[in-house]
Amino acid sequence: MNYLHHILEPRLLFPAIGTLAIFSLVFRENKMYRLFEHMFIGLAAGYSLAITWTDVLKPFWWDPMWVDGQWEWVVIVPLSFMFYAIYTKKFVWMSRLIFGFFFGTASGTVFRQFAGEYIPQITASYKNVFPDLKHGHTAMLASIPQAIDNLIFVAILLAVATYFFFAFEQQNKTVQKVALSGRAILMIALGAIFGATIMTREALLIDRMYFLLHDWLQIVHSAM
Amino acid sequence: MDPFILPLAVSGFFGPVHGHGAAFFGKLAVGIVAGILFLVGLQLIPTRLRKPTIVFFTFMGGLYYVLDFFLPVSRFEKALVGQESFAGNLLNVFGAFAVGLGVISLIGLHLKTVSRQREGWGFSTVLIVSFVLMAVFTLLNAYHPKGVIVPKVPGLQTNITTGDVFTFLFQSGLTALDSAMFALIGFFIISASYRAFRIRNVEASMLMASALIVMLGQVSLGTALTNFIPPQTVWGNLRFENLAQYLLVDINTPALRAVTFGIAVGLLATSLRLWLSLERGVYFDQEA
Amino acid sequence: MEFAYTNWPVAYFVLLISLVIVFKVVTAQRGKVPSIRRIAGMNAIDEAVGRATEMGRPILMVPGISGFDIVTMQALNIFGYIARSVAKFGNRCILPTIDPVVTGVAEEVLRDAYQEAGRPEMFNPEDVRFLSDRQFAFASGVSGIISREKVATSFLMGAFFAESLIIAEVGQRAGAVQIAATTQTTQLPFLIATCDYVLLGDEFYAASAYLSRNPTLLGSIVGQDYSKLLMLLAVLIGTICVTLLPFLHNHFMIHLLSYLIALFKS
Amino acid sequence: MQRVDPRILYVLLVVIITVSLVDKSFSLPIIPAQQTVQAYNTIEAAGRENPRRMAIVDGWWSASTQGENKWQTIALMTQLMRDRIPFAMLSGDPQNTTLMETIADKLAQKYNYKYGQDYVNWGYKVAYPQTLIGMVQDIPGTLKEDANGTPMAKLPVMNGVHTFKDISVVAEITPVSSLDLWLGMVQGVDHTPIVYLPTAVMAPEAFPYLDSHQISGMAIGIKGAGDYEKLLGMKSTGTQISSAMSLVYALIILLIVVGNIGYWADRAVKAQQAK
Repeated sequence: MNYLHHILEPRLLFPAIGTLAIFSLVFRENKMYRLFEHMFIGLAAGYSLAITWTDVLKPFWWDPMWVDGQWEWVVIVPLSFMFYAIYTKKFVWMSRLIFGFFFGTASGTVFRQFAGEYIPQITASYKNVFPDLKHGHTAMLASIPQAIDNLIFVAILLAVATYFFFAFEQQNKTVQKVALSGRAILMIALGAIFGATIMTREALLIDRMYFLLHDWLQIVHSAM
Repeated sequence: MDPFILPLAVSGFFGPVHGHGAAFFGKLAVGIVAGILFLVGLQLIPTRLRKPTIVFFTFMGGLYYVLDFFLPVSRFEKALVGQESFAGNLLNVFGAFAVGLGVISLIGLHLKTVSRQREGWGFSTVLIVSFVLMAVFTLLNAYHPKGVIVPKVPGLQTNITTGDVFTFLFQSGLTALDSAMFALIGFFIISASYRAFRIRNVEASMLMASALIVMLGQVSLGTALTNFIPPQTVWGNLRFENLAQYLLVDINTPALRAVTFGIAVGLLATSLRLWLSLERGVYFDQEA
Repeated sequence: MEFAYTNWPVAYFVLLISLVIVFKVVTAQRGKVPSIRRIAGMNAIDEAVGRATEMGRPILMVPGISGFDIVTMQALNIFGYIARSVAKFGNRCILPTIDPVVTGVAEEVLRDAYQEAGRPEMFNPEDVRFLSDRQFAFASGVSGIISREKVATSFLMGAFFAESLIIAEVGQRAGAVQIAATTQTTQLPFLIATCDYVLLGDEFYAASAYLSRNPTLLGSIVGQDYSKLLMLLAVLIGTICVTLLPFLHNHFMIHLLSYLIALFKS
Repeated sequence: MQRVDPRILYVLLVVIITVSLVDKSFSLPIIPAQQTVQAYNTIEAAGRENPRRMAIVDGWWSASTQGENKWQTIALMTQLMRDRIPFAMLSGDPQNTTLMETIADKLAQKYNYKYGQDYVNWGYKVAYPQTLIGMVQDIPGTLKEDANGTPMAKLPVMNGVHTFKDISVVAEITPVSSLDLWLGMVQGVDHTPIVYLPTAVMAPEAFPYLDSHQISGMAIGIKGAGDYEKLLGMKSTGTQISSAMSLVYALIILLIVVGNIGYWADRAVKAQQAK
């Protein structure tokens, strides 16, 4: 009985069954999975609806309007009708207007993103591709591997980039060769990512198994 | 004061109203009427001018951020940089009002399924119930976390509060299912690698080779295989962990950076086309 | 004069790139329509759509999980073109979304597509479904749809993250033909492992031009190529400067090169 | 042979993990990776030079990555307590501060560490970068009080701790790119040694810093935790999970080999039939 106690403890039992139900998807889509899938989506939707109020609307709309008296905020209410105009025939074009406006803002922010996120990657690619000759023999020898690495870096960057030109005619045999080798190098890079990701992903699975075996069933006992 | 309301803000009329007197509600009414008038005004625009109107508003939407990026701070401090957080909030709030679109789409579909007793309506009921429960208790938890749901009875150590119910729904429900779903990848990555890493062609074999090396560089098995190589010599570079590091750092970085350049430019180009309505894409090309 | 983006050369560089793209777009609209190289996987689209119709099963379109932004819009654009041929075949598209606004836009994109194909009656608003704004809840919902609706073809295009493997592997198991494209390079290996065709990198942005063959988009692609060329030139110049610097004695040259290097340092 | 039903693979996977978790006696030989040894030695050195100088354990992980980071944290704190190095916990994630304190409190009983005397929880900082900038100038002045609201002055462990010059080593346990802050503001300024314990996916970004000695060691993911326990001469959950991981890897590698053999066998057969 004492043994059953922790197994029947709702705060362990429920997530445990949920975990098993979700895992069962790997064998076949089944009623248990479907049940918890629907529960999952319901909970998620309920949560996001609630925090839309608590985290966005209350602090940034309701309080400024109702508490601080910035009554202009109320204008948004009628204007937000434009979102829901898609459900009408007569006003549907207004939804295009508001969506257009939002995609306009999304586009506007991209300039800064481009400057802040991507330009630095250009500057980060400035590499010294020649060994250091000024500080004596040993310094030169020491700097050779780095120089070679940097040379390889630039070469790979250019080769891969070559593959991604679409409009320029790639009739030239050498260009084609470079582009193809670029694609091949890209595959090596992607393979490396694949390999590097496995551990973190499996760690998550093992952690869930640990929850089932240690926390719930308590057939695994640990130092902690 | 916000620039979107700035022009008239000068006159006291648009200043904040304190207390919830007639003045306050009067102005709320004014605001709502103004909004409705704006909508009516839009509807009065002749059909052939609707497309240009959409183009105009799309442009205006982007304009603020573009100016904010390109114009000198010194001159436009207040009007631009000073307003970034306000603009952000305004868009968040406005966007938040669209949340109904999601709810209508999701809950609407499942309500229909239930009402018409379509196949699987039982599941839809579960979805709706858990939706309502979660929404209600998240709000209750935000306002009265200590509110009592089930009073203390024999067999219960303490009484159950709204906070407890929320914690259960959130921790044992949402969070648990989240991590369970995430953990599925642990299964799928196995079958994916089993299928993917066949030496069908040069590319596949390269993908496989580098993945294998990196994997071996991460576990004792790999370390064991190349442990005979003294780490400090030149040959030390051939130890799996070092090969893996070489692939992940010296090959990966330039290769992915080249890809990123393309993606960055594509992003910029697409936003330009959208912002300036150069797009002859499906959506914005429609005669509204 | 101080600039909003304090590093003004960067601002000018962005401006330059933007102008190049716009210029190419405009010249293309004026009738100088360029051609672009074939993109592996694009040709498979019609075939995949046809197959689904023969099997009498629906087609799945997932526009990524990055909410309403440019990447998603591009994905919806591609889907718009695909949906036209789907509509011609008289088949269904199921389009799950992770964002309310995207739900609205997607609904209109598909409605338009079916309208243009002259099959408005074929479009069912219920097929555009907002599932969840939560990554893995969304993934679980999409997996459910794939298994239950017996999807025959699925297009995964946009910004995908860890969930890409879940969605693609479930699709693979359901025997769907899968064509994917993502801006998240770290997800490419998993899509390559599970999908039949994968568009790499900015092939995602070239796809709509390739499908539509319309001048604006083709012109834009040319502009993008020139812009990429500019960025690579910047890298080369920078590299040459950094390499030459130690060997220079002429002060003017040193200053010039240091300036060129500093140009983009933000 | 090459068309093995994936479900069989999944069953294999579950069995492997279960066995290696349930059977305590079971564990594969662990050979610590270079960078883990470096990390371990850095802490050892700190303990030798001046055992009473404080170390900082900076955590950014939450429940979602505890599969890796929890065991790293346990191993690291065990070493600190074994070497009697006083330490402070700092969190860049709201969940993290409770998770880390629970671990510390549990271990404290075993190594009779006293809160406030041998270790302290500085808590979760919302404006993390600003806090760090402030700490570079004056640690107690910036933090004012610990996670439980006790003023710094009232905590014996804080005696003589003013700036990062008084900190012997910083351990960064994280699933996100939080390292840069510390490199720029702390390591760059006071050359405080930093050991890095990231999740496996985060590791690649950090290798360059390892080569440039900006970080003095790195224990990567669950393998790092296992290595660490090996170096500590203990055999706990980290070791078990680590060897579970090794087995999973072995399975994958085996599958790749088998898959290829099967694939080529099939092709050979088909070639035969073609003739």
